[in-house]
Amino acid sequence: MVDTMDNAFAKKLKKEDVLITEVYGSEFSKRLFQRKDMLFALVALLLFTGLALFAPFISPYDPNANELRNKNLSPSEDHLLGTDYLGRDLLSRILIGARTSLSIAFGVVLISLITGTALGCAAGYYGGIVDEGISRVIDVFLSFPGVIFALAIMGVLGRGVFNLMLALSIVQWAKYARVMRGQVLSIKKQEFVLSAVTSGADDFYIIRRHIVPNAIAPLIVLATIDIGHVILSIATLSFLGIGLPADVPEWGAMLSAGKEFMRTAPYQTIFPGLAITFVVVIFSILGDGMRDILDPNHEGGEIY
Amino acid sequence: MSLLEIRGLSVEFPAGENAVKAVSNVSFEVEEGETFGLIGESGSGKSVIGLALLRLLPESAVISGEVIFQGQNLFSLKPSELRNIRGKKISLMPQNPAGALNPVLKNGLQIEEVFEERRVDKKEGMKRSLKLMKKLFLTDPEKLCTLYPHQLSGGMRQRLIACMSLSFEPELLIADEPTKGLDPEAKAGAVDLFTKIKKEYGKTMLLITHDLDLALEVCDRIAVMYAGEIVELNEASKVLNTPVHPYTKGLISAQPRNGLVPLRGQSPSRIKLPEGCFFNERCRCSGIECSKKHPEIKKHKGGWVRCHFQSLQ
Amino acid sequence: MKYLIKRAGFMAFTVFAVCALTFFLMNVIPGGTAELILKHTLIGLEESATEEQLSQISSRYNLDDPLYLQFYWWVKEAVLRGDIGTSYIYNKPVLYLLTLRLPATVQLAGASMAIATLAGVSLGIYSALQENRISDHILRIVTLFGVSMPGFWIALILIIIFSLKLKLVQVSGYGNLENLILPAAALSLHSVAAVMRVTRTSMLETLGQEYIRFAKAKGLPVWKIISRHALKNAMLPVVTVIGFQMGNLLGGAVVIEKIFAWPGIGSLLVDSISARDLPMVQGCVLAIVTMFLLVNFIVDILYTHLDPRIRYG
Amino acid sequence: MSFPVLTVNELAMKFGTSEVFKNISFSVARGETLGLFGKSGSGKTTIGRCIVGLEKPTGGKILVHGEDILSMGKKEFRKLRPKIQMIFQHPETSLDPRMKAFENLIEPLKIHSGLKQDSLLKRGEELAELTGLRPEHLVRYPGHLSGGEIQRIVLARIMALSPDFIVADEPTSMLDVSVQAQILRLMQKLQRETGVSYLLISHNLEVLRKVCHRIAYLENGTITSIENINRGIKT
Repeated sequence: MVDTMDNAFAKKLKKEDVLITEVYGSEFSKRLFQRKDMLFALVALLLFTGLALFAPFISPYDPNANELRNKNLSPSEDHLLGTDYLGRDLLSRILIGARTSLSIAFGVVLISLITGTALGCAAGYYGGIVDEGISRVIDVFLSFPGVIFALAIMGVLGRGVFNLMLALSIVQWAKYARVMRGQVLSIKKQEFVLSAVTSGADDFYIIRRHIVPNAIAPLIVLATIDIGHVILSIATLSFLGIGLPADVPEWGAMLSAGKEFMRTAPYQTIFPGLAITFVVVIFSILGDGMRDILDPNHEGGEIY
Repeated sequence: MSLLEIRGLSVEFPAGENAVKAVSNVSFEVEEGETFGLIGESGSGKSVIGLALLRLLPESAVISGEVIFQGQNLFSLKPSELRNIRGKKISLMPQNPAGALNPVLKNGLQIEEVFEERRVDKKEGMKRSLKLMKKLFLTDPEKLCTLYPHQLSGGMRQRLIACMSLSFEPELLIADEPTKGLDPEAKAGAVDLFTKIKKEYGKTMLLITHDLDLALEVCDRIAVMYAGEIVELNEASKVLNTPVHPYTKGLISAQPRNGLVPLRGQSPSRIKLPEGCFFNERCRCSGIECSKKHPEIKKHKGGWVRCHFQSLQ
Repeated sequence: MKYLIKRAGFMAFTVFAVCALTFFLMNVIPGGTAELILKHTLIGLEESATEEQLSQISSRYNLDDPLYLQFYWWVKEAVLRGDIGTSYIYNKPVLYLLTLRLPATVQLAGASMAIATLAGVSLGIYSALQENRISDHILRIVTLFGVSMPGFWIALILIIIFSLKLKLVQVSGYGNLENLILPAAALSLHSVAAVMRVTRTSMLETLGQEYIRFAKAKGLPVWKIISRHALKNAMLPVVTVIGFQMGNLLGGAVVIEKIFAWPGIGSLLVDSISARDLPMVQGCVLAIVTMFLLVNFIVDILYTHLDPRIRYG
Repeated sequence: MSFPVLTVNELAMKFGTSEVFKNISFSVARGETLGLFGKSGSGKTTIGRCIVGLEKPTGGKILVHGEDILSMGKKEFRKLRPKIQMIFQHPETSLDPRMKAFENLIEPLKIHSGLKQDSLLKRGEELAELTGLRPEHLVRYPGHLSGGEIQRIVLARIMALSPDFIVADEPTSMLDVSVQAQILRLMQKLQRETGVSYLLISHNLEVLRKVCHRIAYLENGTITSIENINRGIKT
């Protein structure tokens, strides 16, 4: 959409043989291929989501099938990662657990990204009392440390997929809103926005065409890294037994069950944790790479 | 023998697969006691030369050539030897006085530390500095020392930096764009400042600037830079009043008071420099030769010019 | 000073807002509160709870009043008598129970914060100075995993290695320094990595500043440039991040305390949530938020101390 | 009787208790360039911003073709906006970095005219030619353009609205001398061809002397004198 006129113009030039040599705009993919770690992370992520999506078809066992005579088995040819205290195959459960974590995390990040962007944009663009109000709310939400707020909400609402998503989104959105507000505040003062204003463009046009496209990059980076963080939070809550219902296979819950058998079957603790670490590392690399690609001369400062 | 001799200095900055040629094959000499001006527009490479002399460029820069200062090649000195020259024999007045002072340290400390490494008594040194500050039109210098840099105006910061640079009465003072970003009044003040420095300290100065007025006022000789190389070098009044190179001519007549005659086009890309004369595309009197062969710098009427047609100009 | 008063006022406002938010959150289920109180007081008789008993309880605890009035009573009690509710389970004032648990959490979070600051900052500086050398790359990969591993998993792995296999320390316990080692190590690892990252980035950015170049031009030795000019500036963003990390530490402490049976507020919070002891949950949340805000207030004071631009701004 | 393009009457601005400027009065005729000279921090940029409606003055009147824009309704003013345009000091932020130059250039046309793609292309090319831009400039992102090229694009996009009046706030102070001359000459050419009027804000008196018909001197928050530069202009 954004580039339609440009493309039309470039096409016309090409037809008239005015423009042949110079190619612009392919920089995103060019920079992507320059970063090997990023490519590695992308491939790993695709593989992993593929495995998660097709988990029911590839996993060797039914992740929920109890076979008590096979309980607490060590890794072997039959059960690559061993079995848990109910004799369920650990590999199958880790694969199916990936679906839970990834889908909830994507959902939470998407909801927070949209809410945060909208509210942050409103606060930054309109300023005055709107800004004052939204900013105070953001401050209050950001004054809850770590997962504490989510814990309290879950304590009231009780376990459940929907409740978990709601609780984590309530916790997450403020971060996005704050970053977005800062971005908008600096962008709306820039001359290209002012000249759109003096050209007679309305607020909605300016926000849509100028503010959001220029402000969104750091939020995309934040969102990418955040998927990993949300997965960590989900695992933490489930580990404490206040995240998801007991019958949903989830990494944190698996760790929690496995820790009872640390002495005899430590792999039940090790493997789910490795899975979590692996996914979070992938999203960290992706986020870092995105930052370099979207904004090669970003102004230092890590997000977390 | 001249105080400073630069031979075939080239500086490149790697940028992805390419390299930006910031300075290509620059040679000139600065005589003892003179004020030598390097003038050019932004991106002409003049500031890079100043930093290269004291080896202050980032490590990624590829530097070649020689810089002979009092018979020593600065590029082959050990770091400790180089430190003895920096600040003491050669001082740099950086551009952007706002960025050159550390925002979290008091001005006094930043002056004082110049003496720390030189086995000069701090109190003795400070006394000297305070005197110097008064001379450089700074009132109430004792109070200035207890303040932080952000509490000073742009002009005051510049004087403070000048004072730090002159602490040891260096043999060579490199002033990098002293009028950049200053108000018209502060600019006028800078002209006074440098005239005064020149008169009172009488030491050698290398003045890097885009400001022709300042250059004419202060400099004895001038080298004009374009696209990383020197295109004309001569006495200041000659360069500015009877320029030879078409670029110098264009630059001067583009000044508002000289008619505001635009020079067409703009400087060439420094990644892919043209084959012939770098100025060819913008030149009003280029010939066939100019697009094919890169001109060498040649002697002409007591100065040096880099043009195929210098005798016709 | 004015700035600090403003910050303190802001902190008071936030604490109040958090009180309101948690209060309404805890009472969001209409009628639920009375039922909960009943359940806890009539253990074993839940089934026989009658409408009559419910309404009795409702009127005794003013539960029929509109929420804002209930909140008003709550605030009044809290301000006048320091009464922020009574735990259903322990049947004791929440505030009293919190004071019992506070020292353990302060100990754990404090120790982790100290580790995070010391190790994070020194490793970050080292990594920055070794930029792009082998040790820098190794440290960066380690931090990547450090910020990605779940804290409670690290705790479990540490237990497996040091308690179960090597039998060096006990799994749980509270009271002496030895007991603190594993929990603090598990809790701080994430923050060490995070602080290190920021320190490294900030240090590298500072080293590229113009005042660093000017300090070099003054002839200062490298160690002085780093210790005097770079360090203080580089610490500015780090200080903020350390304050922010306190949030992660307090959040992480909840799980770590649970794993190591550490008698702090975190484990109390988890137990209260499982038992649906809402006044206790609210009290724990308030205590943790207040700690977090206090730490950040201190960080703010520190920041103004480090940065004269804010002090005299 | 025809009104001057722009009349500013006793304009005043206060931030809190400090007065930025007061009693600012001048008018600009069609095809005239009025220079506004002042030190940095003298409030000259704020005056310019008030005229194009980016800031609200605390007192006075701004008349465009005799109509007071400060007392106008929002809708009415938006209709008038294309007629009063502004060029800013910093080229590096004057174009949206996420749009290529051509898209930036034709943006005002897209907002105001219901032109179809073909006519948009055509009009865009005309404007580019008018301001001396070459096609290869137009397919680049602003980050790949020089300051001088960007100011040309800014001028082109402003001319798309066929304005009557342009506030030029230090349009060349960030440019090299040789490019500064190019841009100022281009502005003069556009004035000759379209009869547009300029308010040229600058701290460089030499530049103002060279291109303005009259120069207003701003000192201590008020206009102390207006000097006629003899350039044979009929008023």
